[in-house]
Amino acid sequence: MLNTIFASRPEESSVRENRCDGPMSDCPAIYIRDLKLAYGGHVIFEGLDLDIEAGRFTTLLGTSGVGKSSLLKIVAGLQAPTGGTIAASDGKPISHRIAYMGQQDLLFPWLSVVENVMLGSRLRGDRRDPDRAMHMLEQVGLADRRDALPSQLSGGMRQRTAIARTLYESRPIVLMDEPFSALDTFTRSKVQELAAETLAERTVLLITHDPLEACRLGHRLFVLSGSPAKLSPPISVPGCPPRSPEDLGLLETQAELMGTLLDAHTAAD
Amino acid sequence: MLNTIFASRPEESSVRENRCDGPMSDCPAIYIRDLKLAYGGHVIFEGLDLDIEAGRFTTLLGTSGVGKSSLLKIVAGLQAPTGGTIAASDGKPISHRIAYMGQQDLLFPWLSVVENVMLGSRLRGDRRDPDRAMHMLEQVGLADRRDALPSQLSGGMRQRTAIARTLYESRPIVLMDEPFSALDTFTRSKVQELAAETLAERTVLLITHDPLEACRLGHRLFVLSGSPAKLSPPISVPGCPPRSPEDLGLLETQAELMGTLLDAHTAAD
Amino acid sequence: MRNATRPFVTAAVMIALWWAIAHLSGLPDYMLPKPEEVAAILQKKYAFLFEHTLVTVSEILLGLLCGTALGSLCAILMMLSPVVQRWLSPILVFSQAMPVFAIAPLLVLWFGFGMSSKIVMAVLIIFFPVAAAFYDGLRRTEPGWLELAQTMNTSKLGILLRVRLPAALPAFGSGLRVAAAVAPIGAIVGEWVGSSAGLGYVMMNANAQVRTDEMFAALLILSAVALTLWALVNLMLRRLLFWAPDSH
Amino acid sequence: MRNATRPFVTAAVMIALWWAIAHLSGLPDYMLPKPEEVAAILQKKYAFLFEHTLVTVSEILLGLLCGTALGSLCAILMMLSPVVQRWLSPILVFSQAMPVFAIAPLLVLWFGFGMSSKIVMAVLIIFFPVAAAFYDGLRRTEPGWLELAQTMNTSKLGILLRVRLPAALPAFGSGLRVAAAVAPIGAIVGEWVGSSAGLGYVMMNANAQVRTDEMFAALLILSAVALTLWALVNLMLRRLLFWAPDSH
Amino acid sequence: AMAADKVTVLLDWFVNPNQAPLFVAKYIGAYEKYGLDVELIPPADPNLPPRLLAAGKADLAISYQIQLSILRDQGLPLKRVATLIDTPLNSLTTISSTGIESLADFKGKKIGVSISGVENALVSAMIGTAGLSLDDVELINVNFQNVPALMAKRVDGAIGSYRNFEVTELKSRGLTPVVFYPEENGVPIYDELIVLANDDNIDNPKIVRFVKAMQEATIYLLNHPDEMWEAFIAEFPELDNDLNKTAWQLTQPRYAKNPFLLDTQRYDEMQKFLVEKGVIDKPQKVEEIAVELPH
Ligand SMILES: Nc1ncnc2c1ncn2[C@@H]1O[C@H](COP(=O)(O)OP(=O)(O)OP(=O)(O)O)[C@@H](O)[C@H]1O
Ligand SMILES: Nc1ncnc2c1ncn2[C@@H]1O[C@H](COP(=O)(O)OP(=O)(O)OP(=O)(O)O)[C@@H](O)[C@H]1O
Ligand SMILES: [Mg+2]
Ligand SMILES: [Mg+2]
Repeated sequence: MLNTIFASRPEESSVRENRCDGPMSDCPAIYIRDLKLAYGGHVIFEGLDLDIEAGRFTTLLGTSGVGKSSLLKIVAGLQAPTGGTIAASDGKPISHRIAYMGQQDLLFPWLSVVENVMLGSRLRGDRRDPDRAMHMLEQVGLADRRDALPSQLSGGMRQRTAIARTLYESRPIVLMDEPFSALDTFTRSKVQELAAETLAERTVLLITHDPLEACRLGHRLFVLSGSPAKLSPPISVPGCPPRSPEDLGLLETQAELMGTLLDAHTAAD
Repeated sequence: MLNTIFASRPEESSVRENRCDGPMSDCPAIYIRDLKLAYGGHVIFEGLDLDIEAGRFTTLLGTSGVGKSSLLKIVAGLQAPTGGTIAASDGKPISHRIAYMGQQDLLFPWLSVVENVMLGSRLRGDRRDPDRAMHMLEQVGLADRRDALPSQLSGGMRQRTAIARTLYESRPIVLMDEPFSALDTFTRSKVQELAAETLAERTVLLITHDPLEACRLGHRLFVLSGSPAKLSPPISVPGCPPRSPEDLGLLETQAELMGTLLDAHTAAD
Repeated sequence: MRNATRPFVTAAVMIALWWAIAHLSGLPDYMLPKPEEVAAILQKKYAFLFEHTLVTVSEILLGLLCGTALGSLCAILMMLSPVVQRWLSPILVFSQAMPVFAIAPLLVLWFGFGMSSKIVMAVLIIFFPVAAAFYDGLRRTEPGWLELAQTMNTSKLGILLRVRLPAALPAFGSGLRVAAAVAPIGAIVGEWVGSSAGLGYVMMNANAQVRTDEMFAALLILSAVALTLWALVNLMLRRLLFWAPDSH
Repeated sequence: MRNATRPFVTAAVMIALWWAIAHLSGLPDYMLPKPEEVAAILQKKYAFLFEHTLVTVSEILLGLLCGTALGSLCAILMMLSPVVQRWLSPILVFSQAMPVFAIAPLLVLWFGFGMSSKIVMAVLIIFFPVAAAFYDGLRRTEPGWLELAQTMNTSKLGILLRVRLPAALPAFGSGLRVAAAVAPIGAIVGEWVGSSAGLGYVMMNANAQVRTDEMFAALLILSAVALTLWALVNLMLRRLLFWAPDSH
Repeated sequence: AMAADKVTVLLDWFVNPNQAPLFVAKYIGAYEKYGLDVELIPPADPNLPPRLLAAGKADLAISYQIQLSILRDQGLPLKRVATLIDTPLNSLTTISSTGIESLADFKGKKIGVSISGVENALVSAMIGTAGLSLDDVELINVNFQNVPALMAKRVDGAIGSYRNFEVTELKSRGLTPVVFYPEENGVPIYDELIVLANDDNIDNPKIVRFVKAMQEATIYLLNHPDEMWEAFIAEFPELDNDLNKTAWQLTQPRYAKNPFLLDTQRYDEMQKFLVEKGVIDKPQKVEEIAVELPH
């Protein structure tokens, strides 16, 4: 019943299970090995191994406070792990080719919406691309607020600006931390599709709390749970993102995911 | 399929449709009449009439940027409307008996978690109630982080602290703006139940983007949509919150709600 | 301070107050001259005072310009390198604790009797509030913005100029406000080191001969200059900081 | 500045630099005495200098205390009432534009040659940076916190004391740092225009008698006092502001 | 004509009638006549000029005889080359309302000083004639604020009060000054204002020309005091007041008629006095601290 409503984008599921287009030529996979993070004596996770496949969406779920954002920050090079290694499959450093969107929107209050979208160009001193920025803003439905200041936006509008900023970056590796949490169902679904299209063939690590979102967008899903946290075995979703919420494969995966989450949850209690 | 997983709290739906306990003796209804809000020349909403029933959960949904938060702030007395009136059914002022939780957690960075929960007492110079605060923290699963600073918390933990702070206030009128947006499915469901129990019999206005959440918690649901925004006719949910996600009435209402949302959405496009 | 004219209203009130004190307290003229006496001097020596005012105003403006530039530079250098910060900040404190007259001979020796030694002095007084406030502002940048900038491959300089710097503008504003208020002192102290022009010179001269009324006339002009300067800086900052929360 | 001892290391380096300049530049002793001569004086006149240091230190501390208190009070009053702010802030600027050096002779006449005139002087110099920075900090409180506090029925005073005040502590810290750095100059100027004790008095005398080595000895002690004061203030602020982001 | 030689002269203090001959020489063209282009620079801190002169930042500086001994004692390479005012102007002054009538009455009182060392020695010698020592009085640094400090009763007496200025000023304020003169109370007679030059520069012929111009100016001033007063206040309108006018007249007899002349014995005695008072370590020979230029 619920799912029939998302009838906007019916799509044949691809024949090759779980593989749609190949990765972009310069999109590396990321290998996480034996990662450990502890604050003081408190171990958040330990012995974590994870392969983030090249050119695919990897989705990470888990209870609040389990260490998802920390993991993302470590991959982004923003935080040093207590132990372990992170490497790209091509051996080159990771940190200079990522687009990162944190749990907060982090808009710059002194820049207008469109300038916030082009923040990367501004910060690097590159040539700005207003056309591209406006295209992104149109896609997230904020074209008419291009000159507004962040303080004049609603919560969801701020988040959409941050998404536009992340997509504008056009990087081979994209790391996103609950990017759609402040959006209503329909706006969310539209922006999810935008992200899936724009980021197809990129190496994406996406944190989300919404199982449906995870199943619509992810090629592989992981659940982080426990204390110290461990990763679940990967759950593969058939078909190419963005999947229609009607998609049968999606519904099955969602059920499997809910099971995994429930296990994680009851184990934690 | 999805719903079978939420099997935690099966409950008989109350016989009297849509009415569970009566309101607390001093919980007023709130009458909004002919409300108008404009920024510069841009009208956000106009001619808005809304009855927020005494002792019940009223849930407000709507597209991002439609004006939900603004409406909540106006009810809270934090923002002056361009026109129209807001009154409590008992004729007394509203603003000194509300608990308000904004879209941001607004924790005070120099206070520990438990002190943030007791913020109201601190600010008013009242006697603090650490037992009550700890009880709230236990309920949201943060008892062991009582002495942490906000900067040491994850996004969801911050939000749960803010929820605990709001519930600690124990006010007849409670206004909450997407209070559970940063929580994972299970934590969310638990905290929803906590809120439903703690705030039973209070006058609650809740903004959410999650239709399931709206249906689990709300007595009456409204959708704000359009530009200038208008309110949909109220959707009543049978049974007492928190409803089990299995509840048949809930499922029906959810379908009705999705329809309304879809109408609003397509009308806006 | 909605209204740029308000300071002048205050000045008028203060003059009235002064009038009352001077007339009612019975303080002798050499301790507190009466406003009307000072007004008479202002009128009589109009041209003379105006000439010296011009000198001082140009010293103030130059001092403020150089001091702000130097202060900002110090703050930025300290921000760019923790090593610089560790070595520079005690020197800055030291430079403040140093009483001017102790180093005056050296300054005159190095910079001569002309305008430059006055400006050096003004700069010495001005640059510290600017440097301190600006550095504190630069340091207290929201860590999330820095992280975001880092993921965007921003160079160290880029982070400084395009993230920390705009974020620190409110703090810089606080420093600049203080600097604008103390800039006149800088110029005056500079004139004190040795000069034959400027309001500071007029004041010292008048003081040496116990012509308190003339001293107050110069003082009054100086205050008017300071208030104007401050109002201008305030106006400029209000424009610049349109985005910063200001809840009054 | 991880380490509170670092300023003293810097001081040592600066002394080395001084030694080099004094020995290599060929500047005569009466312009720049050599460190070893100054050290000899420090040793010889130990008791004498110590006694005068005590006087100056107590003036500085009292001045800093009163100045900070007065500055904070001004900031809080201005925050409490826009009317007060409108009238007070030009007076504050005015009080700064009034060069302390120029009115110092009058201040001495008003407050006498004793301790009080020095403290008044120090207060005049100190309170403005504190007031300006603190007021700016109080004004720039995150609007969301204010709104939240308002919904919690916080009184105006409660908002000021329990929201704005802690939120403005970093800005207050900036002001206090400047104040700590300029406090010694206040006391010294006070001693200079009229006194019979204190390091400023020692310096004046030594200066008049061209005993540059003794003057530099006093200067050195003064700098040490200033650096110590600043390090203490810094340490205290670091404790107090444990929660504020500080990205260096 | 030849380009004039530039001469920089640091004054002892703000411009005042004590320095009149230096300005008069300008008004009557005496500097030009001797081929000089003279710049007169007033300092705000009277301690600064000798040091700058020693550092070669100027050609000449106006200073005080007693100060010279101290400067020389500290090793500054300076010598007296001319005299501007050849009698003491300094005095220990009080006002009648303090009830002090003799030096003995200063016992237990506050005395304001501005140049410690020198003035301490003067006070010590003067009250010494009444059997007092410095332990019997309290010395307070008044930083040249003698008149206000006396009027505001912050001190009971003040050394450093010039008889042509501060005493006049006190009178003009309706007070009765009580003046004790150093040279009448145990202090050897000395030159108040002298012209200093750097040792390295002492043979520079332009100094002789400068002193010649000074001498001509002094004589002209003696003959035309009113005309020169008008010229003076035309240049310094801010100094046009009764106090300066009276001081101008009172100072007339005090300028050294022949600025070249050096009274060797006077310098000798002052050296002895200062050694005795512990102001300087050992007496220097007069030729080390002063020269009489060929004229
Ligand atoms: N200061 C302002 N100036 C101009 N427009 C503003 C200002 N504040 C809010 N708005 C506009 O008001 C509209 C309503 O904002 P509001 O925050 O109420 O939306 P919302 O329904 O809560 O959205 P969301 O779900 O994204 O939080 C938005 O379009 C926003 O851009
Ligand atoms: N500076 C710190 N000091 C101590 N503990 C910290 C610090 N920062 C984070 N933590 C802890 O690390 C854990 C993981 O935090 P993280 O932000 O990664 O969680 P998360 O999985 O993203 O949660 P959420 O879904 O709520 O955002 C939390 O328990 C948090 O309290
Ligand atoms: Mg997180
Ligand atoms: Mg909102």
